[in-house]
Amino acid sequence: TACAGSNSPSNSGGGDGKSLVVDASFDLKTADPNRQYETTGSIVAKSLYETLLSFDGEDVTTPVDGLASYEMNADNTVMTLTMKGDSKFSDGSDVTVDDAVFSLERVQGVKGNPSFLLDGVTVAKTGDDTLTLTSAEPNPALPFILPNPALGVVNQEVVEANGGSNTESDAAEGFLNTESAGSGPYMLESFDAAAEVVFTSNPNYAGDKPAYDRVVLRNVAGPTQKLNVEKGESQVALDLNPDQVAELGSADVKVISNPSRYMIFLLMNQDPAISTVTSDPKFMEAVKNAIDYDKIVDMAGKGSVQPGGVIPSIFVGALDAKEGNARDLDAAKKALSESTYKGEKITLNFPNDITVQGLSLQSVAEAAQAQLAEAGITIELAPAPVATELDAYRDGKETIGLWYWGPDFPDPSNYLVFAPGELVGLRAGWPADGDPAVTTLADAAKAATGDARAAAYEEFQKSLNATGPFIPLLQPAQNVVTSPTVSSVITNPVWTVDLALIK
Amino acid sequence: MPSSSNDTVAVAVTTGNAPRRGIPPLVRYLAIRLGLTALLMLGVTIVTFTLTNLVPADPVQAALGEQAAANPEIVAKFRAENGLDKPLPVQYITYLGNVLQGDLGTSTQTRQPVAEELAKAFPATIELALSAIVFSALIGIGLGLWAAMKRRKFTDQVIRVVSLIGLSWPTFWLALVVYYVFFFLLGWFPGSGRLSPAAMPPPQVTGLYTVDSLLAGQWSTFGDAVYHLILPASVLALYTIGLLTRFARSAVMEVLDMDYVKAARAKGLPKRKVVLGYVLRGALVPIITVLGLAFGSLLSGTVLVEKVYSWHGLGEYSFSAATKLDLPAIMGVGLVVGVVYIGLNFLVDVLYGVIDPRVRVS
Amino acid sequence: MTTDVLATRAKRRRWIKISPSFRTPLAITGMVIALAWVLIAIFSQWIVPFNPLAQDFPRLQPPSAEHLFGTDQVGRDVFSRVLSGASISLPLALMLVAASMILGGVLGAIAGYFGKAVDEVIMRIADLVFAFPTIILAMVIAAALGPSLTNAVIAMLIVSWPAYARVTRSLVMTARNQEYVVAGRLLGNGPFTSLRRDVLPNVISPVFVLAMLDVGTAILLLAGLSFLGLGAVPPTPDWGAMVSDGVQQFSSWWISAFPGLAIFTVVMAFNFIGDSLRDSLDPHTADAVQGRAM
Amino acid sequence: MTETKTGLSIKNLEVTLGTMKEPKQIIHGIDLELIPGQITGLAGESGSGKSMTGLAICGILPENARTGGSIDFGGRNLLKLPERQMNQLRGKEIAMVFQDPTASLHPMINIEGQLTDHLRVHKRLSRKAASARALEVLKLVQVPHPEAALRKYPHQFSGGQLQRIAIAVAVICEPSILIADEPTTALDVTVQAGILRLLRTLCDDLDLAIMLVTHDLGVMSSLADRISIMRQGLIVEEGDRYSILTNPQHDYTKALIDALPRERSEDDDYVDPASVDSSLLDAVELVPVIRDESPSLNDELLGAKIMEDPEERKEESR
Amino acid sequence: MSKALLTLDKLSVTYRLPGRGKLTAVNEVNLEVQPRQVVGLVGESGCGKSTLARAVCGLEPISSGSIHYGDVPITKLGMRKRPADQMRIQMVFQNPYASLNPRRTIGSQIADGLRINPDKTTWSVANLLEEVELPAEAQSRFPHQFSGGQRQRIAIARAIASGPELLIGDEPIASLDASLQAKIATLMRKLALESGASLLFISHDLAVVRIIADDVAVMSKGKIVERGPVNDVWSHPQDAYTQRLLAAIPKVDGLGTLPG
Ligand SMILES: Nc1ncnc2c1ncn2[C@@H]1O[C@H](COP(=O)(O)OP(=O)(O)OP(=O)(O)O)[C@@H](O)[C@H]1O
Ligand SMILES: Nc1ncnc2c1ncn2[C@@H]1O[C@H](COP(=O)(O)OP(=O)(O)OP(=O)(O)O)[C@@H](O)[C@H]1O
Ligand SMILES: [Mg+2]
Ligand SMILES: [Mg+2]
Ligand code: NI
Repeated sequence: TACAGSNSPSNSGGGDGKSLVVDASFDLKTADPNRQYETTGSIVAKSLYETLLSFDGEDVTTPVDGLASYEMNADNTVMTLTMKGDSKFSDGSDVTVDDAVFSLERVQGVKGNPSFLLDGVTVAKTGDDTLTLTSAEPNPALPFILPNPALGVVNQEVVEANGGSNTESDAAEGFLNTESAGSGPYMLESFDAAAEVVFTSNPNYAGDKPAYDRVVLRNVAGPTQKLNVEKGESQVALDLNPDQVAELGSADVKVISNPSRYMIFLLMNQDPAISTVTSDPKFMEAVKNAIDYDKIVDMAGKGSVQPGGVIPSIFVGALDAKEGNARDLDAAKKALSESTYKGEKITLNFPNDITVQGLSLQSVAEAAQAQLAEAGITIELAPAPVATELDAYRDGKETIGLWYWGPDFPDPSNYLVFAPGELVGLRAGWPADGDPAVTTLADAAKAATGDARAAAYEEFQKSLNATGPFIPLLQPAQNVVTSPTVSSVITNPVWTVDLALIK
Repeated sequence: MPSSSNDTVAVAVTTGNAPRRGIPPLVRYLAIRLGLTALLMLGVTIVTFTLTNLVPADPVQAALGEQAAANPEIVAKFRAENGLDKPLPVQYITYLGNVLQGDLGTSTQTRQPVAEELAKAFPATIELALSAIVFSALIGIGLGLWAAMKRRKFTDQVIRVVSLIGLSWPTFWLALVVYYVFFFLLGWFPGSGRLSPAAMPPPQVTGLYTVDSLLAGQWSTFGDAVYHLILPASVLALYTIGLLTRFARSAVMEVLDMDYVKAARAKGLPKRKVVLGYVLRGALVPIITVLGLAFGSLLSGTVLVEKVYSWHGLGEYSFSAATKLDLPAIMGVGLVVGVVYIGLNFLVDVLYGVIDPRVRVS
Repeated sequence: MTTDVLATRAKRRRWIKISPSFRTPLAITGMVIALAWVLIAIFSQWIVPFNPLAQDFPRLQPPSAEHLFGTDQVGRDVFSRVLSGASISLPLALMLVAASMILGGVLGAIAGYFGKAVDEVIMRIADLVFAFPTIILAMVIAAALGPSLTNAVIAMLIVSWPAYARVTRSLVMTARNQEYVVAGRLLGNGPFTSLRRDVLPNVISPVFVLAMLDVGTAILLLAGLSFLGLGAVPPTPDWGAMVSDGVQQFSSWWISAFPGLAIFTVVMAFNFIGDSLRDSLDPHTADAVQGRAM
Repeated sequence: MTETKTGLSIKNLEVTLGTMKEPKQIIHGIDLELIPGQITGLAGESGSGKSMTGLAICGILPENARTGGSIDFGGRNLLKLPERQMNQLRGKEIAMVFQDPTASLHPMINIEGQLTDHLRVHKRLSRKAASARALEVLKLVQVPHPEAALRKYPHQFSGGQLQRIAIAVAVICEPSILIADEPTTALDVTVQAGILRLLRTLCDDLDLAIMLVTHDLGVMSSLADRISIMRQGLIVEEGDRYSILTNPQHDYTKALIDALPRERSEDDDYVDPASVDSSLLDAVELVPVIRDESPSLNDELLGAKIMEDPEERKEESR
Repeated sequence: MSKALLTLDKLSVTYRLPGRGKLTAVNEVNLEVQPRQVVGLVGESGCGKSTLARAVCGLEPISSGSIHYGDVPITKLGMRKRPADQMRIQMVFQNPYASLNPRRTIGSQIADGLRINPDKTTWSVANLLEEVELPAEAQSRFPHQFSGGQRQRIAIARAIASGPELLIGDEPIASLDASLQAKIATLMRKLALESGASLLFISHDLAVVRIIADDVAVMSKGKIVERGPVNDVWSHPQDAYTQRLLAAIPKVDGLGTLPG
């Protein structure tokens, strides 16, 4: 094969042979694509591995071809993928349909965090360059799932040679943490989950050669990231909060602000055993009317928005902010006086050691506390490390909780978990029979296809807003700050940023 | 009667002494120490284990994603993999057995061997803490000596105030201020991390970049590593400098009052010789004790500095382990810090022996 | 003024030996600053210009005539928060130090006086805690009991008593062989009478000085824990937590600078006092104080 | 004898300690003559300034000390000598032996080191030559097994041996003047006897001018050729050994000799309590002193008498 | 002959040294003290005098042999309260600066002694102070306000206050100024005998022992090498060690005779 010489020096962009330093706050665990399911892990996996389908730039509404092109059958149960066959792994071997099948089965087999993406899906090789994904239930979201970097295709031969398999006995993670075995734009030069990941460009990459030959992705705390990028010590900072971005004003840097994929919400427990107050509809109404959404959005800074419902603005079926909750202090006070609330202290639990796009949940909690106080609701803040608090949250033990939801794939069906009796619904003590009206709308949304989907999801959210125990508060901005030498950074809700597209 | 024989009487009093036989005392001493150390480490692991298990939270939740944690199959597999499905005593015994074989377990977060992760994090912290302690020792002991020589004079007062002020800064804040001023505003020092992004870490021998780069003969890497060390090490050192200055001063002052210092001066020795050979030597034992203690506290103090300087060491590792309930990692850190602490005490004891012959004998 | 009171008191009862050499400019500076903070802590409720919890103002305002120290990221008056912070950090630090002094002192005195097995048990436990990484312990405890200032204090108490135990033990071990203690035993003092009457009064002053020197360290450690999110619960105006908030917005330097300076001045004041006290002790006891862990 | 040794003469020596604002005069003008081959005894109560006189001769008074008068040695006034020149005399021409040998030898430096470091500085000897000389001197002061002793540390010797070593350190540079500040007070009588003999021998053989400070009149009587009695910074009586001890003139000297235990007559079993001379005790006026450091043993006892000015007394007691 | 007040029978006291070694500080010592007798115990530093005294007070464990106080065997005090029948043995220590509690008035410390005196009417603090030639007002003062000699007298007063039958002085004069030593020693003898007690007086100042003791015991390397009336021992020392000891005392004759 003639690919050895494929890295022609005549590439576009001004970054020939240069290296790029990207600062991020790590939540990195592994460089094994099929096991990672963290923000930083996706950035790494996206750079090292290619997926069967992908998204183009920041548009996540239409899946595009990746290593393969796809066709879906009418009832959304069988997906047929045809490999394009022009990609090569970094060791020069071809990416085959076997590699693809092996990788998808590996995601399922290792039973890791991303395994659920392919729950109920059977992968089968059907020809020299075709494979099918079969689901028992209709699975219209599958094309939106496949671009997830966790479904990156690994080199079966290499992985198996290093202890890998598509079962629980897989032992290739250690190897994949030292060397990459993918066909992505970069190869792994070094990997330290706590400190930094260094990438070098993959000479056998089939696509456009990335602008930077070497990328250093460093783990740096927020405030330091800001100083570094201002000083030119790094070229890209991924985790600046809106205030830090605002302070950059005069500095010679560029800011790219977009609404992020995260939705921060309050939950009020519907289980009377947990709290008779929060399960009181009047009290819920009071809280919904007492929150000053504009002020919270303002506090979260430029680029952040109020989501109309649980589905973030960037996805199909998102509600307009105007149709969401709004502040009405009088209504709040009135509802409160009709409720069983007697002025007792209500605890608000939240994790205090994590930030969402650089924004600490603590400031949101403090703001909510102050606003509810204006309506006469006394809130006691109860922060805890996320490890401790997750337990209470996932067990549905919190009275009022402040959390965020990041989508697993860019499709509104991801948000059906907020329905009664579903994953997040249960966390608010909302049983399956908690609100039949909402349940009906959720089922309708799930079943809807084509253009009807958007409307169905909007209806679902409206009823959720009216009677549900969730109060969507904020969709914080995703800020990427770059030094002037960088001309373009493309963000994406699934993999945050594609290092190979930075120019 | 020859007069000289009179003097020997006092020594001869120990005739009632039983003859010493068997194991030489030094070996015995070492053996006992080692045994105690092992017991202490056992205690450390038990306490860590119990404490961590007292935390009302489930490592499953901390390690698994939203969807994965909702899948009983995955949760079961996770529990089985990490031995969490066994009763606590069994878990502990298994852990202990593994530790004895040099296996510190696998991180529940990264699924990497804790020993390997520690091998990365530990040298970073050691490098930082060692440079800080060397720095503090040189400056602190120097200032303390100087202050003691000028006792109650103006210089002494100035040194006193300065060292007390050095003791009073909240490290975490100072770390950021120093970073802001010396990196951001003035640009005198490089930014975060242990090396410039362009530099390659030297081949790992000790894990200390300064030492490794020297071993590999990479002078520019060595320079880079030192350059990156200066700011965080100075911030860390500030507190210890203050502490050591105050301490060295009083230790030296006490020695200055000793007859042997008077005797040395009466011998007409040059001042430098009196100060370094007699005074400092005499004050060294207590100073070394404090130096050992200071190093111990430096190790745990690094967490606050590491955060700001993106120095991915033990402090950061232990912080994330504790907040994410990564039990094997927490235990690993406990063991390592315990070993360092005990090793340090041991080292200090050995140094006593080197410095003070009276210790050597018993 | 206060030094005089202390000095005359000392002449009368001589529990705490304070020589005139204590009355140095350094000690007086320390006393004045500490006293000022204590007063602020006591009266903070009445002297703050604004409610330290109210988010009434535009966010991130730099210092101005109205907001001397500016406003923070949710629009609270930093000046008011710094002032009321005194009433949180100071009493807690003092309580912590007092509690560790009492706990460590009592255990150390018992270990030192009775020796043998009692000593072994107590001191091995102390060793264990010493060998244990402080921050980890604090973090695990905070994780277990939930972050709150009280829990942070408990965590620190657990790690800080051994220092006092060691010092007290070594002092008591020397003191118990003092001839006057033996004389007391010969005159029929039981061990506890002897400990109370002859031993403790003579070792208390160095331990007290150690405690004075420790107040600063305690404030710093508490602030450190709050900084890590393991201490004060928002919106408590704790200095450490405020610095922690502020470092996120470092260009809005006033949010962290003023609480940072507050910590600095208090710690410095107590260091000045403690060091002057130590200086006025005789060299041998000062020795024991110095030889402790930090 | 290869060279003639020089003596030393102190004229009107005054020593003041303390700050300029609160000066405290320790020595109020004393005269003393140290003659080669003679032992000059300096006796007196605790705190009378005996040690200070010795330190003044060596030029190692506390930093805040101010001096008056002169100490003439070989035509030079030691009090006015620049520090550098004084340092060349110290140890080489004027040597000192301290009271407690365990305290005056550095516990962490071996005997050879402490014997030779100043020898090498003063005489510019090689390590080897210095070592040989050290061995010679150790033999001279009769330390058993001198070769082995060189490599030992102070704690490996008994008090008497250590004092011999300390004397060796003092005489190794062949000084003219030796100041011995209570060299036997810390030792047992049997050991003391040996040291006294050694000092006598050294004085005779090396033609040393020795100043022997002691408050033990027995030691004085055995060793000193001339005796000066000191009290409150003054020499109150001076003379040859025999006349001072048998025919004291000054009240204080009388009191000292009076205080010596007298023998009981053979026939009475009990000392009649009435016969105990308690006049000295009676004389003690109980003056409370407030200090934090241990007061020197006896200065209060007689101090009460000597301080005429009550105001001054108050100052003193603060 | 009346029964001895104190009887040591083949008493041995052993110290364990760091490491494996042992040190027999008192080696099979026999010694008797009769009522109202003053016994001097002399010997060079480290020969075991203090150890013997401490063992008699129950402060050191006996490794073999026995100590009887009258008929009562003395055992180690340990961590208990001292039995009342042993409290008739009291001690005056060597260092006057360490033997009084610096934080308590001397009056209250003397009162401690009075409290255990079975015959409470014999003494009061005031007349005890008078007895040791200190003014009664002194009782409200603290130890640091006294000189060494005065403190030693206070310590004696405290010991006498408890009504001892055996008073032990462990080098009570060693750290006092030369001019005071004989006086304090004589005072101690006087007070002990006046109050009906025996005195075991430990000293290495042989001259002082000679003037106050009835009997003298010479100790060397943990053993008592000679025991007898003071004048006999003085004029006809039998043991070689005693001879050497006596010969080493310098004489104040002004003749320049070197001792030894
Ligand atoms: N560093 C000092 N500062 C102030 N006063 C001092 C200092 N050293 C000694 N003195 C005082 O100087 C006086 C003379 O002391 P010196 O040591 O010469 O007495 P001495 O005759 O040697 O007594 P002793 O027999 O106890 O050794 C004493 O009153 C003592 O308190
Ligand atoms: N606690 C102890 N542990 C070990 N050895 C000891 C202890 N106390 C005393 N000794 C040793 O026992 C021996 C006798 O000591 P002791 O104190 O009885 O002597 P002494 O005759 O009182 O001497 P001095 O005249 O110096 O007071 C000495 O060699 C001493 O070193
Ligand atoms: Mg003296
Ligand atoms: Mg003794
Ligand atoms: Ni000391």
